Amino acid sequence: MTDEFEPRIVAFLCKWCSSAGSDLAGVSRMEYPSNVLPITVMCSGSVSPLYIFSAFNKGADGVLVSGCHPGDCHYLKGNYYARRRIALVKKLLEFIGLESQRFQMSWVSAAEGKKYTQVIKDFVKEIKPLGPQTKLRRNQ
Amino acid sequence: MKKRTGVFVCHCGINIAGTVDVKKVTEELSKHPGVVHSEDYVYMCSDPGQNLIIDAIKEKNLDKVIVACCSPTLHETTFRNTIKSAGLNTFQCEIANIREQCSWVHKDMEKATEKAIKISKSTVERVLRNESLDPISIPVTRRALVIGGGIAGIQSALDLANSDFEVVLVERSPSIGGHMIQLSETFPTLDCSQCILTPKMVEVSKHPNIKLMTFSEVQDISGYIGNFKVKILKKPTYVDSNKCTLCDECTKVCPVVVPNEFDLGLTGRRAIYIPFPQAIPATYTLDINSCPGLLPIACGKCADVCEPNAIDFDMKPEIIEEEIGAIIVASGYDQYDKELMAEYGYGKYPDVLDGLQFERLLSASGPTMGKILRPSDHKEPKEVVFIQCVGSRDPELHCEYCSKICCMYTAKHAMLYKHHVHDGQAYIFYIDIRSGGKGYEEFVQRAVEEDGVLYLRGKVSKVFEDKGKLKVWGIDTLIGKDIEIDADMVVLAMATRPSNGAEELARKLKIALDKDGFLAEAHPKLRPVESVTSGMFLAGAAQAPKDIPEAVAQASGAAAKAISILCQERLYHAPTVANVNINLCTGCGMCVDVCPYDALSLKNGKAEVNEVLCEGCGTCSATCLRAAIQVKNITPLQVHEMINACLGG
Amino acid sequence: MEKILTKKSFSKWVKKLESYKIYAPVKNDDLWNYEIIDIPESIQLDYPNTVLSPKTIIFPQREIFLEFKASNEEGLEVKEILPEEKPAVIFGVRPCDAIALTLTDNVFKGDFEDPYYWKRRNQTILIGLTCNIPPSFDCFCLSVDGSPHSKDGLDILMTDLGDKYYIESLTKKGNQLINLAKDCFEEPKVTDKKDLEEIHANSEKQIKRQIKDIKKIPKKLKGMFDTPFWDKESLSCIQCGICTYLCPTCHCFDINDEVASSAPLKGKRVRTWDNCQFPDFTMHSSGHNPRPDKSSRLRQRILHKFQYFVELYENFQCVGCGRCISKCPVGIDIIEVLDKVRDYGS
Amino acid sequence: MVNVEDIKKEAIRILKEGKVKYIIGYKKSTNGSMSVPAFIESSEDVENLIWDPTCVYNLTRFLVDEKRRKAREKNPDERPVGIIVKGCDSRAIIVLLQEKFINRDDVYILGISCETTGVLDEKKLSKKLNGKKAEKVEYDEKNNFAITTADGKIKVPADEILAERCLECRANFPAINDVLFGEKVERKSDKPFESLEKIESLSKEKRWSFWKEQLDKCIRCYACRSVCPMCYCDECVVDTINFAVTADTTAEEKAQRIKWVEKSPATSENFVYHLVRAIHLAGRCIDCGECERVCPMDIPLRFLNKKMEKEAKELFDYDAGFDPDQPSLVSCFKDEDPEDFIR
Repeated sequence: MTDEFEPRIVAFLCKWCSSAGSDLAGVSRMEYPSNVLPITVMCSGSVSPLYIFSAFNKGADGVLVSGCHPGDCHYLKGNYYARRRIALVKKLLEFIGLESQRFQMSWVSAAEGKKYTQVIKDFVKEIKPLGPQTKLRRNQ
Repeated sequence: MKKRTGVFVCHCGINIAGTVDVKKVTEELSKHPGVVHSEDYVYMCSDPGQNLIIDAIKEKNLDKVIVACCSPTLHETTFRNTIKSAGLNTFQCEIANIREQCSWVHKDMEKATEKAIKISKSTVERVLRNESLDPISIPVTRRALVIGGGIAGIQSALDLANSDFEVVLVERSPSIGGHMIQLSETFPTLDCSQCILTPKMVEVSKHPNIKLMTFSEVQDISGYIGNFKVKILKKPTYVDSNKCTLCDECTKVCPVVVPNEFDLGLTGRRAIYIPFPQAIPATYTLDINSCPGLLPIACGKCADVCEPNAIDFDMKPEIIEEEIGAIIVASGYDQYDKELMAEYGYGKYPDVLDGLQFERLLSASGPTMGKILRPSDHKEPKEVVFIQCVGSRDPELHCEYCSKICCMYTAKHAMLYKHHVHDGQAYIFYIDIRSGGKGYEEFVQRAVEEDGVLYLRGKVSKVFEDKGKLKVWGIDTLIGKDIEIDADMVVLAMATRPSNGAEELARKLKIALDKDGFLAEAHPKLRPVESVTSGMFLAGAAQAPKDIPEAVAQASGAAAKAISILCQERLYHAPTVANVNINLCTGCGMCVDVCPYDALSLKNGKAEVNEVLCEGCGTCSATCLRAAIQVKNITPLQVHEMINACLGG
Repeated sequence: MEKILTKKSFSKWVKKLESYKIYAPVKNDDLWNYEIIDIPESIQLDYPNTVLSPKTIIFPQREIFLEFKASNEEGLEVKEILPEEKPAVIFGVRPCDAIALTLTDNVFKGDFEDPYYWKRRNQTILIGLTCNIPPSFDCFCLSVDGSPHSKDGLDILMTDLGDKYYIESLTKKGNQLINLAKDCFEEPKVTDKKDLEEIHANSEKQIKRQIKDIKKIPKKLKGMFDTPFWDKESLSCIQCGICTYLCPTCHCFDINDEVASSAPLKGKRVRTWDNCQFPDFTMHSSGHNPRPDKSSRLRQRILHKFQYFVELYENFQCVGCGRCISKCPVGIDIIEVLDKVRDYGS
Repeated sequence: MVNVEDIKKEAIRILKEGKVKYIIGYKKSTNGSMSVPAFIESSEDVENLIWDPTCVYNLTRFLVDEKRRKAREKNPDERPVGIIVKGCDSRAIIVLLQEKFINRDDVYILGISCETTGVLDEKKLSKKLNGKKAEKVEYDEKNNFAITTADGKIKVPADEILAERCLECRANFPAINDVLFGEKVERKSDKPFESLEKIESLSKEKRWSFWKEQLDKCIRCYACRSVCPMCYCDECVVDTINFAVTADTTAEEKAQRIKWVEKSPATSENFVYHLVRAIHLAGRCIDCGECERVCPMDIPLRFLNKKMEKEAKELFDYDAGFDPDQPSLVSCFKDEDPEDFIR
């Protein structure tokens, strides 16, 4: 192991687009950092703010929520509700002084393996300089 | 009761084992609470691999299983059936995706292994809390609805009907036939479009299993796969088709003339009309929008001359309700709006035509009886310029996509033009020529070699009138020279776009559209004829631009898919649906608001789930402030524990 | 021992106590609370009451009992965590809060001696400050056997005589502290003594609020368990935890295992304050809740303080600091409630 | 200026006519100037009713109690409860209606218009009187408050001791009521989110240290939750055990209780608690300011909710508590909702 800080990112991926997109990245053997721990949910609309707070609370250095592009939602409109909810959560976290880079949302379709790879690369690149997330982390 | 989970780690040859230390994963997982068995094997999905699982379940009497292997989209079903054969409920198996989401995307063995362990642990945490569930069984109404009476709809309807299922075929215009019936001859064989289509149309009208509803529109759809309830609006034609003898007396007396849709305005028609001679059903329709008026009857001449009293001004719109098991959507296409193509003078100059208008000119039954004459002065055009990709492949200004059929029909147009006007010259401006398809490339070559069609690679910048000629400014990118042609006629291969009203229809059906407004298929490769809503299928150009053979093929595919539903006694629906804790529910109704499937409702102050409608998306559970609703087997508790496991907790 | 300490030399004295953890009231925004002091000069003793009593120092809201983790051999590795070994001095303790600690002592000793509580209790020296003027409008210490200059539970009582403090050392611990800095102190003159008595006498007159015939209340309460009285009194209660968390005598706690990781198992066992006004306080896992509503919870609070505790330890479990009155979000006034209790049915 | 006698008249009428089972209003406290909630059951008690600048409480919170009580009763009195509400409080009723927690005919609303003034901030008041005790605070003409202390009566410009929320008020008269006291006068508040700016303008790290210092004070007495009319969940995320347990709840189900937040008052846990509260109140908080008022540790909780209120307004043009028929903020969306933050 290098002593370089390796952020731990929890990624909530919707089953139909983003998770499929990450599968495509795999099938196409696109390499990206291993810092992301994917949790596949049915729809980005099912990601409760509690999941996000809890992930930070349990020590995540970053949290990603990724869903289908507007209009592409397998469930027609789940991602629109997600978009609203996540916007509020993001504003709130920034308001209490959490680095905005630590919480991000992306649209990744089943065909966008490349984009998924890019999103992860950027995410890791952006939060490495921030160091570990200790603000909301439960100190055990 | 203590949980007994078995963990099975797949090498997938070196696909996984190449970058993930499978042995370490196996060993680490064996220490995880709730895990009583952990082993690895080179190919878990192989028969011996599956047998390992079955044996372990029996020997260690496991009640839960995770398989760490490839994406669940591939082998989840395989392994769920495996444990089923060993007597476990299928939902007691979960897949940890350590290939697509791990071994294939990482190089560093140590890190990849660490990640694979976390993914597997979190999957264990999930399966530990999985309920055993049985599929929800629902009855099937063994009738199909086909929306759209074009070639695709006709094909689907006939396939279904001939397999002995009742079909309701809904067409919004007065006759079936769609765009194909407007065409002259079809590439690459140049057989007459009407000659090959009309037999099918007649078969539809005569078929005992087909209930044909023309001049009708789907108004509302409720229910779910196997059990749709469809409201169809039957617009009044004011003509009783049973009485009408097609004597055509009415049109002679009708004082109104309006552009004829069938000829795309190249000819006129009366307010009372039959779209075209071979129309099915063979009857007249009174177009209320152009008729002087019925309330009060302003004219009534048609009725006066109608011998059989077929005309009934009191005809009212009807709402007809049908019970349906499966739906095929074949709503077809329309041409790109000419208003958006001002630079080519379409709509401004009478001799700038679109593809379909030119088809009519070519058609023996067309306005000119198959002669190529300029609409403006009925002279024979000697120089005709065909422009491809009008509105297509133009992400900046128009449609990003390729309309696919234009290359071929333009070649056909040019060829047929030459067959009519031997001393004429046809020019074709193109970007690329896409002639993939059986006999297509040969067809294009024929146009060039035998009929001397002049292909110019490049785009036309402007078309304008100049001394009675249509000046066409373009550029030939091959020789890099500007080109100016004085044409007698210009034919635009307009982009193909979803038919008017497709969006509204999609909303009614609750099926998704793609970014271009075509109906979205469930999977671009593996489920090309299914919509995202189960029980609804796609056929023809409604899903993407298609030529006739493709449309017919997809139509038959959709029919087959529909049959696979209709032929069953009962259907089974995934039981991973939302579930309400009525002790916590306060009946605020937020879940009802967000449910995309109207699966939720309030029953005496508490939310209630219609398990058959619910697709388990979980948006309700994220919305609920009281944590009173959650989706089975992906509950907040499970996610909470997965987060924990992912973060080494 | 009795001494005089000029205000100038006060900080000199405190400097001499570097071997101790020093606590004193500190003002943040408009809020006074006890905090650890690094700069002796920063200590101010002209403060109204602190929001939280010194209870929080002796009996912190969160206390780690032990750490556990799965060991290589089967079973758990358990490590007890005791409060750190460091004597402490708390300045500016209000006499009522000191009495409160003597009451709480009763609870943590007896058949079982709570090591965590006593470790802190024994290594902490309480230096009181006479309330020349009441720190709160709602003080009623006189009604509950207290006084603004009570010495109970204190090691030293300081009384502000204007430019100097009158120091009354009441225990060995107290004497030790003074002996650490003999030269800071002077012998009291007769006049000082006179001033002291005056101020003490005067301080009692300043207490405006009181409960008459409080002695009658315990007996009266015995008969009131099943009366509609509590429903009425609790109508405006919102069931928050302010009254009990701020109360210097309330001492209920909960013990939880805070699991950091389930595989390998690792975590802490912690004690946190708990609160009889919370619905989950008496909730059984069966779903049955013996105190199902706020009226039964308000009743519990009153009965515990003015009946049960009296029966057990011959003392009210209330020192009249008035915190629960001043800070109640809906103005529930324990004095008013007790007055009504006293006059109930007569 | 609203005359309390008018309120009393109406109160007596509806009690005498048996229109309501009781009236929730304000009466004088026994320990000073501030008012306390009053539950008036008979026309005789009506004389206790008061209306003055100390009537800060949002009484709608007690409608939650009332609903629970009613649920427990065998054959409950179905008559409505009379309740005195200010403009802000009325918005709470609208949200409760929107969430179908109460029905319109469960309440008889005696609305009071604050007109151009409002209610006071107790902390500002005691600062103003530096420690002196107010015996009485009254509305005076020209938006002054008349304050009576031991040494006489003084006049203070209302704005100096008005509650923050009143200075930023967007609903100075009840949008919904059965009878209205006072005038429906315009109360211009061009900067409804002004107080937020002093935190928003801070740097990220400053914001963090501000909130850390504030939330570290939290002793988890849950007064903020308990006083909030919108915090009516049977089980709160911070509760460690199930409340909604019935005879047929299995041990399995009880074990399902998720410990999102530890009981320990640690930075991380306090943050999660208050973040969850803020997000759950997004689009529901109507800025009655009660959470902040009751906090014994003076945590400026209102800012958290105010921030959400601001974002709801600016991102989604959503206002809570004005229309009982609109869907909740997070149970609807617009196609044009902003997504510039999404990759």
